[in-house]
Parts: sequence; C-alpha cells; structure tokens
Amino acid sequence: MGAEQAWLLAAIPAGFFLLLSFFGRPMPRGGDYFGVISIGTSFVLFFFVLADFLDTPGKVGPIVNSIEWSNIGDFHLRMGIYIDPITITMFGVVTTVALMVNIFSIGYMKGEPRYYWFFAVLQMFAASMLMLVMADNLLLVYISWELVGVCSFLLIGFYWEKRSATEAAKKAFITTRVGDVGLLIGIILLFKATGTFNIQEIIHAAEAGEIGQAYLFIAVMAIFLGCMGKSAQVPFHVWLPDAMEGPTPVSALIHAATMVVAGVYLTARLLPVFAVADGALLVVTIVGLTTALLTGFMALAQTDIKKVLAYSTVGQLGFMFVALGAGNPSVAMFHLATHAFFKALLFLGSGSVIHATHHNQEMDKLGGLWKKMPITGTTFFVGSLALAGVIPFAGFWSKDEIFVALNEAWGGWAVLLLGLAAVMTAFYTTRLFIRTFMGKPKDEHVYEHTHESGFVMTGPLIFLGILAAVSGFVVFHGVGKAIGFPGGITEFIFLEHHGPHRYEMDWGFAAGSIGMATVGIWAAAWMYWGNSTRRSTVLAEWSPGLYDMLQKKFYFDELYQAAIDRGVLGFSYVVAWFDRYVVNDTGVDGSAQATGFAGGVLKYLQTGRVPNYAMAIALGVAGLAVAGLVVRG
Amino acid sequence: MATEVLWWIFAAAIVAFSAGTVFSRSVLHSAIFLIGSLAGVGAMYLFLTVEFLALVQFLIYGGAVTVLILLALMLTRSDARGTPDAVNGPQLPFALLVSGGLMAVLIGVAAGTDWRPGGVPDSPTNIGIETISERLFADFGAPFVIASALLLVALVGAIILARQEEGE
Amino acid sequence: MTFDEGQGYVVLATMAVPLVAAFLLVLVPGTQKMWVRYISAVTGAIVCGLSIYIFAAYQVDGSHTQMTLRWVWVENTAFLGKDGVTLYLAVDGISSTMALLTGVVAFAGAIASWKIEYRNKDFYILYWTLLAGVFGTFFSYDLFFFFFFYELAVMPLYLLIGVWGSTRKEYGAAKLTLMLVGGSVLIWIGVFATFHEANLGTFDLPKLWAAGQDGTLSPTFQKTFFPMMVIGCGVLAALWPFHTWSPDGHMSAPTAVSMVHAGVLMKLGAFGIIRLGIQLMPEGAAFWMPGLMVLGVIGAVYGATAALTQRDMKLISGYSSVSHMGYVLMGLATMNQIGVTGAVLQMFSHGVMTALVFLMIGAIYDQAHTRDMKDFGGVTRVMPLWVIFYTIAGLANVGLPGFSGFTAEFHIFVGTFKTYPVFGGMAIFAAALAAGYMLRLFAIVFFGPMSPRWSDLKDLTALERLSGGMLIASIVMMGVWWAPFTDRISSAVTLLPGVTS
Amino acid sequence: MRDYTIFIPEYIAAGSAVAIIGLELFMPKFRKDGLAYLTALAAVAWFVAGLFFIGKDPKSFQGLIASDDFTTYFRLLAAGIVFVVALMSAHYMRDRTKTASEYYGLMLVGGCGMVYMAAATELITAYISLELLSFTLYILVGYLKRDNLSSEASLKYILLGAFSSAMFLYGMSLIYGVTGSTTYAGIAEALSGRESGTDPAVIVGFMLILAGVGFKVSAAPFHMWAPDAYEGAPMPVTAFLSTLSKAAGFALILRLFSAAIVVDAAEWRWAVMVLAALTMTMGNLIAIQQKNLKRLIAYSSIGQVGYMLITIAAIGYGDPQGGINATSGLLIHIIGYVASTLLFFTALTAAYNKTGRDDIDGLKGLAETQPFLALVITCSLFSFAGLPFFAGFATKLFMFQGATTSETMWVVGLAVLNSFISLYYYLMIIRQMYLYEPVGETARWKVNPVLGGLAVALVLAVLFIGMYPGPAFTVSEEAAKPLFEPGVATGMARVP
Amino acid sequence: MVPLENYLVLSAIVFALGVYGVLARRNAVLVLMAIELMLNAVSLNFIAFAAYLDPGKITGAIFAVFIITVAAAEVGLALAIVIRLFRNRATSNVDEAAILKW
Repeated sequence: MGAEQAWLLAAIPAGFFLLLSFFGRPMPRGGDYFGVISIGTSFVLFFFVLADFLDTPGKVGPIVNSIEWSNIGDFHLRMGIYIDPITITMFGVVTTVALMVNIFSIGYMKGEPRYYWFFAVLQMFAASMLMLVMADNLLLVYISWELVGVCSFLLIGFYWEKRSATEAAKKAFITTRVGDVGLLIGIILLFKATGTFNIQEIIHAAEAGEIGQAYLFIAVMAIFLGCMGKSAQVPFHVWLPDAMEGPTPVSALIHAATMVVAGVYLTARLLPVFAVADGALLVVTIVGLTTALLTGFMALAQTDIKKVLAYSTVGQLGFMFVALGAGNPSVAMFHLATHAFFKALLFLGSGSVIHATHHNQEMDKLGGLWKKMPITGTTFFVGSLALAGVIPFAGFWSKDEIFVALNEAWGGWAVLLLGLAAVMTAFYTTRLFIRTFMGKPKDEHVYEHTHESGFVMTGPLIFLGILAAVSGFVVFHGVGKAIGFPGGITEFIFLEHHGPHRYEMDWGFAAGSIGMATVGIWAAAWMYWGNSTRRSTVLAEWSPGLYDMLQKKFYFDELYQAAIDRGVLGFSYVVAWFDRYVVNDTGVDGSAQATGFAGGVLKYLQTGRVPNYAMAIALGVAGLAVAGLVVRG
Repeated sequence: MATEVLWWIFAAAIVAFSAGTVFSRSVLHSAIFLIGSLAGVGAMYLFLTVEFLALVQFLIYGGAVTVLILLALMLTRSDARGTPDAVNGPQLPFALLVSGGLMAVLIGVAAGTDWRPGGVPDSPTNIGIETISERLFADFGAPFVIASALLLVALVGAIILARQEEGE
Repeated sequence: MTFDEGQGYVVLATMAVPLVAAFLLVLVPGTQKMWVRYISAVTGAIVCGLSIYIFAAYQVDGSHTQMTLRWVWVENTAFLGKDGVTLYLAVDGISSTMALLTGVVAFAGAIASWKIEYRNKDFYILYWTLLAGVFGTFFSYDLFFFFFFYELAVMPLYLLIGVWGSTRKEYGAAKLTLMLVGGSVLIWIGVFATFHEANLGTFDLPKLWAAGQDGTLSPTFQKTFFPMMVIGCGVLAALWPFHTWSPDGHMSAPTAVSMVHAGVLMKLGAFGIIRLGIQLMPEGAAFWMPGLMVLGVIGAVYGATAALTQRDMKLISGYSSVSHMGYVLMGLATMNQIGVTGAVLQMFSHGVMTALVFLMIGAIYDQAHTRDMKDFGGVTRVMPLWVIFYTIAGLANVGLPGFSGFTAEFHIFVGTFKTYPVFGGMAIFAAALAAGYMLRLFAIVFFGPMSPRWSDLKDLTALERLSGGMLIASIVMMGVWWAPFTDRISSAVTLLPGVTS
Repeated sequence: MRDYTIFIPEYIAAGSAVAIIGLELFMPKFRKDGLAYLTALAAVAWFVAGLFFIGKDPKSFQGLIASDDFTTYFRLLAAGIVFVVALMSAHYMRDRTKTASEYYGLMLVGGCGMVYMAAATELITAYISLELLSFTLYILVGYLKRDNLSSEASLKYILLGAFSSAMFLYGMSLIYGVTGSTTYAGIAEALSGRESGTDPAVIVGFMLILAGVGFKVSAAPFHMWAPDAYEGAPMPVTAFLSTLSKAAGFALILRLFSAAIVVDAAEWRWAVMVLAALTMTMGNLIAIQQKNLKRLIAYSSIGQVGYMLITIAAIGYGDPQGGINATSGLLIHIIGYVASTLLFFTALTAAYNKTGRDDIDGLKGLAETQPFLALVITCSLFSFAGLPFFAGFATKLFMFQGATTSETMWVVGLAVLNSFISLYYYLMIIRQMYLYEPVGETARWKVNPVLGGLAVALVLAVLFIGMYPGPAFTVSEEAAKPLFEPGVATGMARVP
Repeated sequence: MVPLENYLVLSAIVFALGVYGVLARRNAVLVLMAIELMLNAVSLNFIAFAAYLDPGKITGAIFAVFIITVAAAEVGLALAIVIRLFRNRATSNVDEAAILKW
C-alpha cells in the first residue's frame, strides 16, 4: 500500500462505524473486538504510509491524491489527501492513542449500556480525525472538523440519562460551533480571495502576496477563532472541563490527545498564511499565553481528578499555541505528540482509578492508592513527571523546545509568563498525584474496595507510559536516525519551510525548565505531603476570595450563563414576542380583522329601508354627475 | 304672447302641484295634487302640439292611474280620509339637499347645453297624430310587440299577487 | 433519435398520475380504507420512481430544456395569439432536482399517512391533488399553467389542515391559506401586467423570458413588477415578514401535510422567484436583489433566533424553516452561480430534512398527543430509532457536514460572500444559532431522565422507517456526493440571465 | 325590413309560456313539478332553435333589433339558465305554492326579455326589454306571496327599480336631446359628429344611464336592493336573479356602450372604473359579515359585478381589437360565473329542500350527512374564488387579462385583491361543511335524482370550462366580434 | 315663443321633486306617485326634444308613448305588490318593511 491510499486509514474505521452502528447491538460483546481491529488496521497502515513516505525516492515531498468532486461553472471543487510530515505525525498520534483507548475501553466500559454504540462512535471519531489531518483542502478540513465535533457531542453525552452529561455535550457542541462560525467565515474569505480551497494553493497565494494585508488578517483571525473553539482556548475553554462528563476513555482520546489538538493542527497547517498576516502570530501567542496562565490558576483549586487534567490539557494546548505563535510549527507538533501520549496516559490512569473506586473521582476521598494499584500508580507517576516537565521525560523536551522558540520569537517577557504557567503545571500535577496516590486513604470505605484493574486496562497504560517516558528522545538527531528517519527526525519534521535544523541542547533553558519544575513540585509537596491539612489550606486561609475565585474558575461559566440568558435568550424572547404580537397578531391577523371590521361597519349601510336605498342611488347619480362635470367639463 | 303667459301659469301650476304631491301631509291630498300635476303636464303636451299624447296623458294618467292609486290608498289605509303621512325624519334634510343638488345639476344641464349646433328653433313643430301612428306601428313594431308582452306580464303578475287565496 | 423524443410523456405522467389517483380514489367507497391506502402507496411509488427517472435521465450535457411536451390549449382567440396557452411541460436542471424532491417527499408522506383513519379517502384525494399541482408548477413552461398549478397546490391545504390538523387548526388553516393565496394574488397581477406589457399574445414562458431579456418588457416595468412577483412567491417561501403562516400552519397541519408543505410547497415559492423573477425580469432582479438579500438575511437570523426559545417542537421547525428559506432567498439574491446553485440545493435539502423532522414529530405526536418539549425527556430509552432519525434530521438542519444541509448552506455562504460578505457572516452566525435550538431540543426531549408517563411509547413503525429511510438516504446522498445535484442545477443556473459566474 | 324569422326561438319560449299558463288554467290538477319539466323541455327547444342562428349573417329587425352572434350567445345562455332554474324549481315550488304555471311562464318570458336586451340596438327597444325582464323578476321575487320576506323583497325591488329606471330614462332623454336619435348607430354617429363630448348634457346623460344599468347589474352604490331581493326571493329565483338578470344587464351594457357611446368613452370610462372599484370592494367586504347564504351570494355576486365592470371600462380604453378582447373575456366569465352560480344554487336548493335552512350554519356537517352536495358546493365556491380546475380560474383569468390595459391596471389589481378577500368567506362556508360535525340528525340522506343529475352535469361543465376553456373562449370571441365590426359602431373612442 | 330650455328646466324641477318624494315619503303608494312625477318629467323632456329638435322622426314622442304605457303597467303591478305586503304585514310604509337588512 502506498501513501496515496492513505485515505484507507479513515475509510476503514468509517466502515466499521457503519458496521457497528447497524449490527453492533446483537453481536457478542457488542463487537468491541471490531473496534480494536479497525483502529488496529489503521495503526498498522500508518506504518505502511510512513514507510512509503520515507521510501519515496529522491527528495522527500508531500504526497497528493485528489479527485474532482463537483463543478459549478468554472468553480471546480476537488477533494483529496495531502500527506506531509505533519500529517504523518498526526497519523501516528491519533492511531496510537485511539488504539490504546479502544483496548482500555474494553475493560473500562464493560457492562455499560449501549456498549456497541460507544465503540461505533469511537470508530467514527477516529475516521473523522484522520480525515481531518489528511485533508488537502479547507472544505474537507471543515467537514471532518464538524464530524469530529459531532462525535465529541455523542460521546460526551454518552450517559444521556444524566442531565449534566447532556448539558455538557450541548455546551461543547455549541461553544465549538461558535468558533466554527469564524472558521467557516475564514475559509470562505480565503476562498473568495484565492478562488480555491486547496491549502497549498492558498499558502502559495498568501506568500505571493496576492491577498491584502487587512483582509488576510481578518481571514486568518476568523480561522483562528475556530481553532480556539476546538482547542478550548480562553475564552472558549469552558466546554472542555465540562466535557469530562463523558466516559473517561473518551476524555483521554478526544479531550486530551486528539480532537482538541485539531485547532493546533490547523493553525500549524496554515501557519505560513498566519505568518504573512501581520500581527496574527502575536495574537496566537497572546491567546496561548493567556490560556496557559489562566487555566493553570484554575487547575490549582480543583478537587476532581479529571477536572484538573482537563484544565491541564487546556493549558498545554496553550503551550502549543505559544509555540505556533513563535512561528515554529515543528515544536508545536512535537509537544502535541508528547502531550498526547502522556495526557492520554494520565486520563486512562485516572480512568483506571475511577473504575477501581467505583466512580469516585474526588481527590478528597482518595489517597494512598499506589499501594493498591501499583501498575496504575507507577504509570501515572511517569505521566505526571512528563507533564510536570521533569527531565528526561517526554514533556521536558517538548516544553524546553517551546521556551527556546518563544525566546527567539518574542523575547524574555513571554518566556517568563510561560514559565509561570509551567511552574503551576508542575504544582498541580504534583498535588494531583500526591493526593490521589500517596498518603493515607481519606475514605476507608472507598479504599477497602479498590483493586488493580485488569490487564486489558493496564496494558495500554504501560504502553503509553513507555511512550511518555521515552518519546521525547526522538528530538535527538541520532535517535531519529536510529529509528529509521533519514536525516534525523528534525529534518523530517522541518520539511520545506524551515530547512534542515539540528536540535541542540540549550543548557541554560534546560536548567530554567528544570528549575521551574522543581519549584512547582516542591511547593506542592510542601503543601500536600503527609497528612497534615494545615498547609494545604494555606491559600484558602490567606485569601478566601482569591481561592474562591480560583475554584469558581474566574467566574467564566457564570459570566457566560448570564450572557446567554440575558443576551441571546433574552433577544430570542424579544424576537419571538415580536413575531407573535407585532408581525402576526398586529400585522397579519390585524389586517384580516380590519377587513372584517370594515365589512362589519359597511354592512350597516344596508338598513333595509327603501328611502335609504333610494338615497344611495340618488347620491350616486348626483355624485357621478357632479364629478363628471368637474372632471370633464 | 298669450301662449307664453299661459305657459308660465301652467308651469307654475305643475311645479306647485308636484310640490304639493311630495310635500303634502295627507296622502289623499297628495293624490289629488298628483292629478293636477299630471294634468298640467298633459297641458304642456298641448303647448308642444302633441295633442294625441295630451289625450293619452289625460286618459291614462288622469283617469286610470290616479284611480288605481286612490284605490290602493283606500285598500291600504284603515281610514280612507288619510291621516298625515309622516315623512322620513332623519333623512329629510339630506333628501332636500340631494334632490336640490340634482335639480341644480339638471337645470344646469338644460340651460348649459348647446342642444343643436345650428341653433334650436324658437317654437315646436306641430306633430300630427298621423306621424305618431305611422312611426309607432311602422317603425317601432318590435318594441310595440315587446310592450304587449310586458303588459301581459304586468297583468298576470298583478292578478296572481293581488288575488286572495283561501285562508287569507 | 434524440433523447427528448417521447420523454415528455414521462413528465406528463409524473404530473398526471397523482391526478388519476385522486380520481380513482373518488370512485373508491369511503369505507374501503385499506384500498385507499394501497392505491395511495402504489401511486406514491410510481410517482417516486418517475421522478427519480426524470432526475437520473436528465442529461447534464444536453440542451437546457429537456423532456418537452406541448399541447396547444387555447390559441388565436381574442387576445391570445399563436401558442396563447399551451400545456407546455419540460424540465431543466432545477426542476428535475425539484421533481426528485417532490417524488421522494410525496412517497414518504403517502406512507406516513397510513395511520389516518378519519375519512382517509378524502385526505388522499386532496393530498394527490396538491401534489399534482406541485409537479405541474415545477414542469410548467407556460405562465398560465404555471399559475394554474401554483394555485392548485395551495388550494387543498385548507381542508387538509382544517379537517385533519391539530392545535388551533382552523386558525392555522385559514391563515395559511389566505396568506398563500394573498401571495398568489400579487403573482396574478404580475401575470396580467406581464402579458399586457409583452403584448405577444402568448403565455409561453420561454417567449416571455426572451421578452424580458431583449427589453420588450421595459426596465421600468420590470422594476415595478419584480417586487410584486417576488413578494407574491416569497410568501410561499416564507419571506420575512410574510412568514407567519409558517409556524402556525405547520403547527396545525397533519404530519404528511407538514411534510409536503414544508418539504415541497415552500420550494414552489423560491422556484417562482427563479422562474417569474430572475428569468422573467432580469432588469428588475438586478435592481431589487440587494433588497431580497436583506430580507433573506433578516429571515435567516430572525427565524433562528425565534426558534431558540420555542417549546412546541413543530414551532421550532416552523421557525427554522423560516430561517432556512431565508438562506434560499439569500442564495437567489446573490445572483452568482454558486449562490443560486446553493439556493436550489438548499431547496432540496430543506425539503427532505424538514419532511423528516415533521415525520418524526408526527410519529411521536400520534402517541403522546403533545409536542411540548417540556413534557418529554429521555425519550431515547423507549424510542431509540426515532431519536436517531430525528437526530439526523436535526444535524442536517444544523448544517452538519455529511448531510445535505451543509452542502447547500456552504454553497450559499460562498455565493453570498462573493458579493455581500457581511450578510454572509450573519448567515453563518444564524447557522450557529441553529445548533442552539436543535441541541436544546435534543437535550430536553431525547436526553435526561425519562418520565414514566412515556414508558409505553412505541418506536417507529416499519412504514415510518421506510419513509424516513428514504428521506435520510436523500439527505446523506446530497451531503456526501453532491455532484449529481450541482451538475444538474448549475447547468440550468448558468443560463439564468444576470447570473454571474 | 321586418324579418320575423329571427324571433323564432323567442316565439317558442313565449308560446310555451302561454301554453304552460293555459295548461294549468284548464288542468288545475296537473302535477306542478311536471310543469317544471315542461318548461325545461321548452327551454331545450328554445336552445335548439337558437343553435340554428349561430354564425348566420347578422340580421336586423327595423334597425331596432339585431340578430347576430352576440344575440344568439345570450339566447342560448337564457335558454340554458331557464332550463336549469326550471328543473331546480320543480320540488321547491311544488311544496310552496298553489299555482306554479305563472312562475314558469314568467321565467320563460323573462328569458325572452334578456334576449331582447342583448339584441336591442335602439334605446326604446332596450328600455322595453329591460322592463319586460324587470317585471317578470318583480313578480318572481314576490312569488311566495304569503311569505313576508318575499313580498317585502318584491316591494323594495319594484320601487327602487322604477326609481332607477326613471333615472335611466332621464339620461336617455338627454342623450336623445343631444343626438336626436335613439338608435345606437345614430347616437354614435351624432356623437362623433359633435366637436366635443364635453357638453354637460352628454356627461350627465351618461352618468344617469350608468346609474340605470348599474342598478340592473347591482353596481355600488346602486346595489342595495340586491341583497334584500336575493334573500327574500324563493331560492330558484335567487339563482335566476343572480345569473340571468346580471347577464342581461351586461348584455345591454355591452351593446349600448360599445355601439353607441363608446365614441365619448373618455366621459364615462373613468366612472365605470370607479364604480367597479367601489362595487367589488363593497361587495366583498360586506360579504365577509354575512350569515345568510343567499345574502352572502348576493354580496359575492356584487363583487363579481365589480370585476365584470372593469371590462366595460377597458372597452372604453381600447381600440376595436381591445374591445373584442375585453368583451370576449367578459362573456367567457359570464359563462363561468353563470355555471358556478347555478351549480351552487342547485346544491343549495337540494339542501334547502331537506333542511329548510338557508343560513351558513345550516350547512354544518354537510360533508358527513351528504358528502356529494358538500363537494358540489365546494366546487362552486372554489370556482367563484377562481381556483384552478374550476371554471372561475380560467374565465376570471381571461377576463382580467382581457381587461388589462395600462389605464385599468390598478382596478385589475384591486380586483385580484378583492377576489382574495372573497376567498375568506367562501372558506367560511367550506369550514361549516367540512370542519364541523352535523347538528341533530347525522344520518346520510339521498339527494333528489333530478337535482343530483343537474349538479353532476353542472360540475362537469364547470370542470370542462376550467380545464379546457378553449371552446368557450372561442364562442365568446365570436359573440363579441359583431359588436366591434365596422359599420355597427361608427368608430372607437375619441382620443381624449 | 317658449324656448326649449323652459320645458327642460320645468322637467328638471318636476324630476327633482319626484326624487325628493321618493327619498322623503314613507308610504309606498306615495313613493310610487313620486316616481310617476319623475316619469312625467322624462316624458316631457322627450316630447320637448321631439317637438323642437326632431320633428321629422319624433322618436321622442314615441318614446313617451312607451313610457306612459310602461308607467301605467308598473303602477298596476307595484300597487298589487303593495297590497300584498299590506295583507301580510298590515302596513304600507316602506320603512317598516325592513326585515331584510344587513
């Protein structure tokens, strides 16, 4: 199989989606094995694609394969795939994580209602996501983008009997949809300027300066709005924590590793266009920074394991945007990949905990679980270290790269701000780990019944744990070469736009990174180590208001609620009222009633008396005669 | 000259009788005024030298029609002497206004029209009975026939409507 | 043998079969309810098959007008010259698409009405008469017959809604009928004026179109009467602010009527704007289209906004129809190829998805006798298939890729952006509002805890599945592979006067 | 030139009338519905005799009466109306009167009156024919003499009729004074010989004539007798009034206006337009508020008159070809309107014979108890409203199209708007029949076979005209042509 | 001699008085009488025109003959109807015969 047939990666899961959704229910075990087979096939195919790509003789170049989709006059729409290193990176990330999540789910979801449906949608999700990353045109990107959103909606709302799940699903869909308004506008604006949806052609046009600056800025900002929505950047971040209402494997797959990075992916894909538009990159940086910082703060005070991880995800996405804002897509993609592995690990780990403790995800009731769940605990520990950016785990390398790139692009102030975010990352990660796995159990009853999960769940944890530990090393030239990338992995990633570039350790930044991680970890350890609650409440005591604000996530939800209630729904009530009473009752019914009323009045002219009738005749005659004399005479 | 004076007297009488017909409070008086007015018009036909029509007017109108009307008045009023017949109160002023206006318009038309571009003769030409009969029977046969049907219809209609049925 | 020969009878048959069915049904005794149903189902199948044939057999590369049939009706009498009134049936790319829509929806509606017990014979007679009118309008190339069938399509609605409807049915029926006929009144005046102004002694539309383009219909005339035609047709297309029959009418109408009405009849209005507006009065169109654009945008945003807070499921769909027809009008108002093509796509798309929505609402209303969203919750537990069907319809409504709604809206947006970027942005915003009201409905009705009151609701019947399945197939077909549609539509759109590429 | 043969059809009609009256006189026991069938037979004979006159060279009787296609058209129409109304009356009159022969005889004579109105080419003849028809109608309206409403209606009708014919006569006298002639051709010649038409006598004369004929066809504000007379009259007479009397009025108007005074059309066409606008608006608006069906149809027919008057105005605005167009439009609409009205009254009579109610509520639930009649009534109402498949659609469309000129455009628009308003009250009737349950007895009942057959025939006619108006339209055009042939009218409108 | 206009004016006055009578009187018979006045005025008009302007053909005079005929017949018929109403309703006042209205 060649890379031209990469569309099979998406087509196979899509086919399995249809299979499972139509026939999954009566299958033994809901056909969960088909899920593994489907994603597994894609996972295997990924290696074929990669190999084919690397084997392309001569200069390694993008692979394009497109067909004509529709014609309207001189508007020809082509649909196709475009395979370049970014795509392949995404292939790897998506198929790997999806496979792990599928396997994990077999254990985790056992006994749930609509078991087959869960797997069906997972396939659809994988298919859409894979289609998204290989699309050669923005229209196809948008199509898959929306399909991904729908799958997310279906999966968040998987427990639809719960109101909160339903609400969360709705919120996720609508929030991202608002961003999508921007995305669609941006796509169409770019189309209007260039006459094509093809990404490469748009990039060429933009780089050739065919599009006006202001116009281009508006267009890319509109597209960026969509990316912000999908990647839950401030102020669209509110849906992601709520999305944790979905089953935990879903959180791992969608809301940590793959779907939410679609925004990052698209921005990376279009970064050359962003780069042309003055100021666009600065906006991206600022949004990324703000998100990283704010969500860092928000995560500090959360007590729900998954919520902490959710905010952490948003924050890490902020990091990626910062990297993009620095004009360095390869670094962003690198962090994207490492983050996908360790965040999937963390989520699956937390899923394992939740599963083991019978759906308990409050830190306040957990503690000391390492003893009971050694594998989960260990892998979780690895993941935490990677997230916190401890050398030599994966997160360290990618974050370090971001700092370097950021420094090159925007200078020290940005690095400092991002550093603060990194400190907080280390802090809440440590807090999470300590409070869940260390110390004494806070709720004996929960603790009693906890047990280690089965191999179907721990297997993926171990696999991801290994990746989280070592995947950062590919940054080294030698490692890349060793695992088969000619010219090293950097050359692979930095194809075309930036030219070959060798990673070199900048020990200054590395030291800084290590320092930040240490500070965060130390602070958290100081507060939460042991069983003393005295220190852990130090912030709440010092400033209850601030603590409250952190816990309430800077009141974003309340603000939105008010805006929607008062603003949108209020406006809707006004419009509905206007429609009912002004347009309908007054305008339409009113004119009907007026007609009827006129008839009701006029009919009383008909008095039934001959003299009156004769009077009408006489008046008519006299009137006509006089009018005739006046008009004509 | 004398004819003119006489004409004016008759004209005044016609107007007066007509006014009496429509203004009189008593129906009986009205009927009598009507006879006067009709007779006056008949006289006018004499002025216009259409003796035959004057005769018809006296006979049919002065005789038959008024008798019929008087008969109807008798039949439809409990007291034949005729109590004052109230007029249509609320409409009265408008009736005056409208008929006055109509009168003004018609008088204006009569006076303001150039009836014949070459000028109207001063006096009427004598219309002999022969001319009338010739025209009526030779040239207007069709309406004459239709008019006979019309009279038949009126006859039949008056009979079936006025005929008393058993039980009345 | 050229393709055209003999094909005109297919078009005639498509229009005539419903009429024949109506006549046959008159002869069937009213007590034979099953016979009535069988006849209707067979008729539906035939009509659907014929319309699919018309769609499939339409030759994209062939001449613009295909499958013509001409029978002289009245000519060389008084003011009528040669070809005065002819039964001139033909299809172009647009009407072949519309025929497909009508065929599918008609069949679906016929099956969906299987449950009707009360005087079902009369119901089907009126139903098929209405559909004959719809087909006739789509196929007519003669102004007289265009108007004839246009009125015919409106006429049976009063009784269909008044007798078999629900929820203030008399009011809804009367308002709907009167407003629609009120609209056709304006068209009527336009017809008189056009005939008089062209002074060709013929109602033949191609000749009149030619007159509209070569200036026989003077620019002043066109500018004067274009608004009349467009508002007249626009009433049926739920042009803001003449849309208020839509929510109330749909609320009152029985299932199949809602399906056909929202699915097909509203398209007649937009179709009329193409035929009698753009094609007949290109100068007027050029002058007035910005105005139509504004009204379309208002309708799109307004309908979506008003739908946000409705409680009756049918009202939501009623308002969303206003919104979606607003897109159609916008697409037409763009006067460029992509936009107008998008408008026709949207006509098809809105037709099938709205029909599906109303089919679903009918399916639950027949059992629950309420459509108030607040009464429901967690219906998924008892009616999972219903929920899936409704969800597909809803997502198509929202403009989700993979379903027809996206295809259509996307083209409209692209077209709109070419000329009116700001309005395009507002329209896209309205599409986001669509997500708001649709998901609100999903959340309230489908999800959440289920009230025990609904525990004995039955899922879709086999007939409803068949009916809905056809509609879903159409939705998905257009959503995934729209080239067959765009090929046909754009072949016709290219030739519309004043439409830029 | 006295060619008595041109009256043969009317001899048949009038002779039958006398024979029928005589029959009952001498055979008082003769079945009263039998009289109706005899009348219908006479009408058929009349009709068949009339058929022989189609397309013959126009003949004139002393220059007063023309026997051309126009006349023949109304001859056939009159025979047809009498035929239908006679059949419609059979049971109705049998149950309500002691003697019926006069009724049928008068009906035939009234039909002759209509023919002469159409045929008259001279004022005296026209006037006498008009009175002939009016007299029969006065009597027929009051024929149920024990009925309060019937005699009241008759009284109103005759008083106002006489009043307006006095107006009409005064107008004629003024025109005669100006032109010195009473023949249409003479009037036209004299008028075109005058330098200007703006003499007050001409203008006022036209207006008075307009008032007179306006009364006949019940144009506002001369329409007020119509609802009362319609409501009070026996039901078949209402049908007779609303078809034959209206058609006759338009026959007279068409001949008079197109042949005689079209020369000075500038003086009256605006007034006709104003009357048309006023008439249709008044009729339709008031009709909305009616409860009684006969009264409602009265107002609705007033609305129809408003539409028809537009064509008269259009004749004034057009050249001869335009006149033919407008006239043929009007004539075809008269066919459609007459057919629909007769259909309506046939069904209504059938229902009335059973229920004895003529108000809208009386039709409640008719679709349950007698679906056939409900369907028939619906057809007729849809035809009135101008909905497709029914005569009203095609005929109204052709009429309006024929009447459309640049100047009359606004009234045509108003007319279309009005026909929209009319839809509302037609729907009100349909609503009673279809949307409500019957009150009282809900069992099905049978329609009298004669009425049923009549209704079927009329429905078919209405459908035929609606779906294939070609033949009717051709006939109408042939009938319209004689009016505008050179030599009949000396010229068309002076350019204002 | 008396000019034509005099007759016409006289006729106009009588006609207008007749109109007034129709509009103002309640009794049906009186209304009829007023109508007779109007018809007389018309006849006068016709005859005057005939005598002055159309002495050769005297169509107007013929017209007057017919008018008189019709008027007589009309009176007869109308009175029969008035009597019919009187029998039914015991009134001959036109404004009391107003069941039919609106």
